[in-house]
Amino acid sequence: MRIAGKGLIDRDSVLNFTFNNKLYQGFEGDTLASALLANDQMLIGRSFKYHRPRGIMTAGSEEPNGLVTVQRGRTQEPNTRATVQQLYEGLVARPQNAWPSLKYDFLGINDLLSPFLAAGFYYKTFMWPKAFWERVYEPIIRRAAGLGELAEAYDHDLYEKAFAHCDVLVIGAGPSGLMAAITAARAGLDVILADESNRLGGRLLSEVEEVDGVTGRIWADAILVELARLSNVRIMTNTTVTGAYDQGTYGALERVAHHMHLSPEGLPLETFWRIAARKAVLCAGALERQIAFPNNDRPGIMTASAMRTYLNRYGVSPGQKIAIFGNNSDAHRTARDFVEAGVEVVAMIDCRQEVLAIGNYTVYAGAEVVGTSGRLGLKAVTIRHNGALKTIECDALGVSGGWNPSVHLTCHMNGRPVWNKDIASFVPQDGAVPGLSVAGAAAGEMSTTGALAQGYAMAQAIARDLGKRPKSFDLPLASEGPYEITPFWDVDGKGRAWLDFQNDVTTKDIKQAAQENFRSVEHMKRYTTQGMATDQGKNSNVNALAVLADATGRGIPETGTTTFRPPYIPVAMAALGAGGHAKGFAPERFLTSDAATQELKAPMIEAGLWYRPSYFPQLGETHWRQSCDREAKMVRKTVGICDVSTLGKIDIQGPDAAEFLDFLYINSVASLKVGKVRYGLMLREDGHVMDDGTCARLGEHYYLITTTTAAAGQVMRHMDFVHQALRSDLDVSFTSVTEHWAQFAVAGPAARDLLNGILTHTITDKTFPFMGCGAVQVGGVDGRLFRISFSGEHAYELAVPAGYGDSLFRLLLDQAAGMGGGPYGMEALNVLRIEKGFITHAEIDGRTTAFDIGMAQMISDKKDCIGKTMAARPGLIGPERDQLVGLKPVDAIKKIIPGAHLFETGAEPIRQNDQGYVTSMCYSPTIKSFIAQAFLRDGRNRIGQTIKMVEHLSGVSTLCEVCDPVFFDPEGGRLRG
Amino acid sequence: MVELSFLSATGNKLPIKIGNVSATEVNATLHLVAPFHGKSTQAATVVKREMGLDWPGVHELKHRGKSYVLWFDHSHIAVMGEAPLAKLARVAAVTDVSDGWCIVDVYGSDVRDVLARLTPLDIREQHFKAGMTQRSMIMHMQASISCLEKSQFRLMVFRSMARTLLHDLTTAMESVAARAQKV
Amino acid sequence: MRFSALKILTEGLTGNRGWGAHWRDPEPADGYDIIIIGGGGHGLSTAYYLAKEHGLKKIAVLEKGYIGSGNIGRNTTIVRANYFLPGNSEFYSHSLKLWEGLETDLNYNVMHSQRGQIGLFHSDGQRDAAIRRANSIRNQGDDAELLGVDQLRKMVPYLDYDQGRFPIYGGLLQRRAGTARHDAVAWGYARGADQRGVDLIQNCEVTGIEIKAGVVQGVQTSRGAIRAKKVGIVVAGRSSQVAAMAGMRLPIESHVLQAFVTEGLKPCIDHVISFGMGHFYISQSDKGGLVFGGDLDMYASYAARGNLPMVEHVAEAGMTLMPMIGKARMLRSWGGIMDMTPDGSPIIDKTHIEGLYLNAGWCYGGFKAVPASGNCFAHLMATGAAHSAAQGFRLDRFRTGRGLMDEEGTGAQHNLH
Amino acid sequence: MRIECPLCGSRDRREFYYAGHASALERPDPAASAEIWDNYLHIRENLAGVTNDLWHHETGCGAWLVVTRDTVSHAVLLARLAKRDKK
Repeated sequence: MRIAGKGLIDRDSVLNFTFNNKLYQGFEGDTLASALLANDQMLIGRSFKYHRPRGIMTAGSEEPNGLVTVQRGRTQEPNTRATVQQLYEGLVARPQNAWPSLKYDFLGINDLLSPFLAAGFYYKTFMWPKAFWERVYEPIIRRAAGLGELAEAYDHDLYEKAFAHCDVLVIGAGPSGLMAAITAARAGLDVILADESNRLGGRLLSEVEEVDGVTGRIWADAILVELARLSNVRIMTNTTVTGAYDQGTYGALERVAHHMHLSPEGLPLETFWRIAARKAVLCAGALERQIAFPNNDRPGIMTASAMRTYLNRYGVSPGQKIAIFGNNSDAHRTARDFVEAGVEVVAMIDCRQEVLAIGNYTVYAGAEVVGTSGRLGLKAVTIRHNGALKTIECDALGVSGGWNPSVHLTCHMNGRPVWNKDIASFVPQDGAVPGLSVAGAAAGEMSTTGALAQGYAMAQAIARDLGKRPKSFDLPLASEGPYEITPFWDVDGKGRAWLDFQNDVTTKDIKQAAQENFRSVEHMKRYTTQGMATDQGKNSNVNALAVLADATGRGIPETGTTTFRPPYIPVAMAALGAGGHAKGFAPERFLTSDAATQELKAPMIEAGLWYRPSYFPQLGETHWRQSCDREAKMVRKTVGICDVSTLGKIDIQGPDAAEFLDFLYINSVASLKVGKVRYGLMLREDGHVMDDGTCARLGEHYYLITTTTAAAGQVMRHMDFVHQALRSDLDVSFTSVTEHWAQFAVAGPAARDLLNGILTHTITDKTFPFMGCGAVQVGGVDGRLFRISFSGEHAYELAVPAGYGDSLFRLLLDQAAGMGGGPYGMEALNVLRIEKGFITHAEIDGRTTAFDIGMAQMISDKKDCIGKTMAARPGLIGPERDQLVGLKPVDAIKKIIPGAHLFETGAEPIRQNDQGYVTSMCYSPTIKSFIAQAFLRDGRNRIGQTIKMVEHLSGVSTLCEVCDPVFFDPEGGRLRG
Repeated sequence: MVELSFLSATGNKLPIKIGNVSATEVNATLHLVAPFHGKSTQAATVVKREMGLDWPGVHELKHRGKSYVLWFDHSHIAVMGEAPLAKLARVAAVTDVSDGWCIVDVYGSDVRDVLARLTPLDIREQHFKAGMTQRSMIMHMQASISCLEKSQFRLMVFRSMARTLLHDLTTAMESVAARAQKV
Repeated sequence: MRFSALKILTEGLTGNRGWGAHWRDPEPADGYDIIIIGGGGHGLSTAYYLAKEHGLKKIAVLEKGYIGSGNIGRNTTIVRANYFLPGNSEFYSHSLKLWEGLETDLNYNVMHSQRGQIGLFHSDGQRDAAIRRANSIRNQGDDAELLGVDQLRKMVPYLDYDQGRFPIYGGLLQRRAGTARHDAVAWGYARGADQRGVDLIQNCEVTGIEIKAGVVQGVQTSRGAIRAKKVGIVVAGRSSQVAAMAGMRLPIESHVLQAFVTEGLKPCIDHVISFGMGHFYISQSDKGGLVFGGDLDMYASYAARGNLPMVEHVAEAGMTLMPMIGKARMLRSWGGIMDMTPDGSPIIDKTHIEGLYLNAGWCYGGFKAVPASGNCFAHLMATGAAHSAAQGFRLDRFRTGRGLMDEEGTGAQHNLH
Repeated sequence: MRIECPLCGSRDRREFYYAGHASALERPDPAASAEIWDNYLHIRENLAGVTNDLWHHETGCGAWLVVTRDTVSHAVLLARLAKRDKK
């Protein structure tokens, strides 16, 4: 119910929202949780395993129970914490994990079966009969498990990522965080202040105590006004720092538009920040923990501090009759505040013997709650007091088992928190995250005055560390009593006592785990699933550890510690992966001929991030093979044009360029004459082939090499490594010019005629002999011409600066069209090269050696080169190696399938008989047969033999003749023609 | 007589303005220069004499009119616009990469907020000042990023990735513009 | 104690008070016939098979932390037998067969779920490679099917077939592949070994390996010296450190591999999906969390935690492949330390020291290997001869170049596999 | 993770390519024994602690770096250019 005169909500701004198909009203400033509580809606969800009815337990992101699905237009967001979701006009939320309804949940039956579903039960059963696991048991378990549901639709919501840099990142804007931020800011440091809430102040917003003589939130507002005025401060609200990573890198999730009914076009729902901070201060406060007493999980039971938050920040009381159960002084603030707000407080049950009330309420000292009643909402608690049981009617119970410092970020780099017996909890280990200091409740400092002082002191120290001379100023004082606690974890009694509310782990489960010798904390957690729920044990790990310690007869510090891994709160995949959806995963690279190619309706294929044309369909062609055959024949007959700009091109200059290249290539390029091109092969240092390409000598000390499309980056990096790390003595420098030059293959008997129609100066076989290169001019533009061929035809590659690529491609197509030629795509290119026995990365797949592809003799014995020594290892040469051969079907079935394996004709097609495999295949319209390249055991010695190709998937098996890999024009007459 | 026509890297898709940030394409000659061993001084002398500019140190960008010299990587500087290429080529490896890069100037008061969504560089004013040039990434692309003025940056990515640059840039510009409207 | 449905029932009715310890906590004896260093999945399964198949009695497993605290407890739980190079093929095939009988064998439900794994391919070249792989798998006698896009759309409709950066050309399906509950595998083997008399000694860190005249004598531990006739090193992630105690240096570089799980969700992903172009793989656990991972963080590390660039890369891969997971929230990330070898394949071999054996180099394929790794290592340690399914995992293959198993084709750079 | 590039200053890990232990700088003589080459290419000290490894500032300045780093804490202690300048 709403309490008049309380809260920071705007009662003039009414917001309509829907939960569980029912319309409600709340106010601007509400969370979904506070608005539901204001409407007396206590039942919010069902637990994971036993489907127990559950209500709101906390007022923060650690909420384990109040998880709902929020519907936003076409998208739905499962597992949204009602305690974090700000209310907006028109919000639609649904309960989850309940069928047919929240009130009557069929799987509530699990609760009755719970004796048979105790810790680890599934490891002990469901094994008979064997096949039933996948078919019967697992589907049932899967359907029963899980929380919310994903919409199986494309998620179109916008998310983004961004980077930020600062001197100091202050995490949390409670008293210590505000003090740290203002202190660092006044010292002139660049500050980022990030807070999970939409409003700065932290616990100050939930408490009535004063700071510096005014209510805490008014003090916070004043600090905020000063911070907002400073240009060196960046305030990030709705931002949760999610992870601490190396060298001061932090992840942070900003909820940008979750609170908006309508958001401006282009505004992301969330931004995931990568923050690089020289220093950081963790001021994340503390989280209140529960006490495990029988049936402590009914709707209406929540933490005592959450109750105060609902009252003081949202003007809501979760009930008409309030009871409080605690083991520490802090719990009394809840009783006091509710009494002052005019709400009936029926009992303050304190397990400590000596207790003083701080307000007008009934205290049961030395008492404990031993049971509760109310199926869908709390109706009464039973307490044990002075040896007698007493039932007290109430509809809300606030519980405080003490406070756990928010040590989570300090664990992200494997730091283990340490036990502090004064506060009966874990505190951060010093230096757990380099550059991160901890202040306030997060450090175990439970008084507001102390937190303010620590925030100040940490920031002063950081400022001095970073070379500033910060001025000192007077510290504000807070008006609260000391924090006194007596450790108290669980209550024995009839009925189950919950620890992990969402995963339904009870104290009995922990004890059973110990009994089964899962005594290590990690074993206990994994066996019982304690701490594995969406709150990752924030609410329950310390209690569970205490119960385990008790069950195993050890103290808490000896039993172990609790740790946390990033992220602090669960982060949407769409936020972490922002920009990755659809085409954003990797850059797209387009050829200069792309527009013209698209106009010709060529289907595009992806290669090394580039898009290249597969083939150029002509009118009447209905199958790619028709286009491919035509294009291949066209090149053999007249002339074809192909954009080959994707090949890596590296410009190499310097007096030692030749020596450098000789160290990279297995063959010699130093002997190459200016104006000539040579094929070259590079190895990795392990003796396997890295890449092949051409090397053109443009000048005495000037080379241009090409790489394959796929290996362009790898080769460039390799060259950088070899030069900088191994041979920096060589006076050579190189740079990629792949992108500067648009380069087109002009291939076919009419290639020279075509070129002579457009080049400024006519070329001849003398000026451009086979494997010649040089400068040319075309249309007033300086270009380069290489007489090289990947098709086996008389062919050239013509390069111009990329700005002219589109224009040149269109010109070449025009010229070719007049000669009966035209463009050809990757399919035809593949046919032409297989006919000629040229290799691609289908053959040099990282496992093949120069020996395997028949190029061992190219390895120069006059010089050292990368990979030479290791290529001579016994396992990399010899008859046991698979060697490159050609294959031609000679059976009734004239089909070869790439990827198929090879066997002796009579052998069974099993691994033990494997003789090799097919790498590439095409139909050759020239040879009028399917032809293929393959690696065959000792293949070069088996040319002329017959081998059986078996492809299991399609059931195709055929006999093939083993041939030389060069099928067409083995003498190379056409190249020189 | 045939003629070839020039097409810019973005295909004339710029300028655009979203919110208070604008982007325009720059077409200029661009050469990478790496002095041969022992020739650094001579190369610097050529640049000083012919261009009136000091050889750029790491992360330095200098310009006179429309001629720029800028640090480019561990072994190269870049010269943009008019430059004594022939003289430089005697003492250094000079490589024409004019058409290899898509060059876009972005400017406007929120330009740094836009860049914060694109690059891991520290783009705070006091850390990335006018006259600085750095190599880094724009989303997944290798990039050269230079600060020409407090609120004006020059971005360069490989030419073939121009479309991706425009996509990434406009997405970031839209987001920053939308934040300004956010209520 | 034998687990059965009846036992669950009777225990349930009597307050679950009768469950005994899964395993004992014995004090270490003075000496053993065989000491296994490392109480992870591989070490436990080695001990189990030594006791079960070779009838050896005096066996101890020494674990510096708790049983199953290594990579067995921090992986993405995928079980498959789809390797294509000889050496790997027969080994993983053997392992999958052991998986298929594991629950009956161990009397422990490890929730081995043969839900099928689909490896997607994105170009003609990748399809050819998939066919080569599928045929290798079939040659070995295991199952493999090639799915076209139409079939894929029916099986996994939520992939982005139309707008993704790398178009989906099809997938290689292995129906017998799937997942298992990782911790349960460790516990099942531990319980089975314990029942057969193996001493599982937790919180016992090996600090030295005693060698005399080239023959192993025993180990020094944080709980005193223990004699042994044979010692097996099974500590993937820390192999180099333990081998160094015997003066050995290994062809291994340690790297961190991260893995991730989301909050629980109702069933939406019914298979294991691998996205080769993005180094991304995903499945959904029985509890509803999406379990996924990607590539190594790529720098040598023993930190068992990673950094953001790989977290983001993995999430981006997920978003381009299956945008429906955008609203799933990553709940937890963790890291495991991988023994990366120069060819990406493991080592199960003798060492030059008599009585000292090495099981290492699992890169990030160790989980699916657990049954066969223990089975073959036990065979080697008990008989002195390599098991027929593990002949290829020799330590000297890098020096000779014979029988390299470079499935990725990336060569002798440890982190690229 | 951030690395202090000697040329570029503190940079995000995503700009760098990692290539293993810095022993790769000590390329053996081509005539050296099989064992020496095996050691060079395959065998690693693989220390849990301070080690030197090779990083390429690939999307930054392009320099290859030798980075002294702790493999347990991920502390980066020093980064220097791999290039042994003989200009």
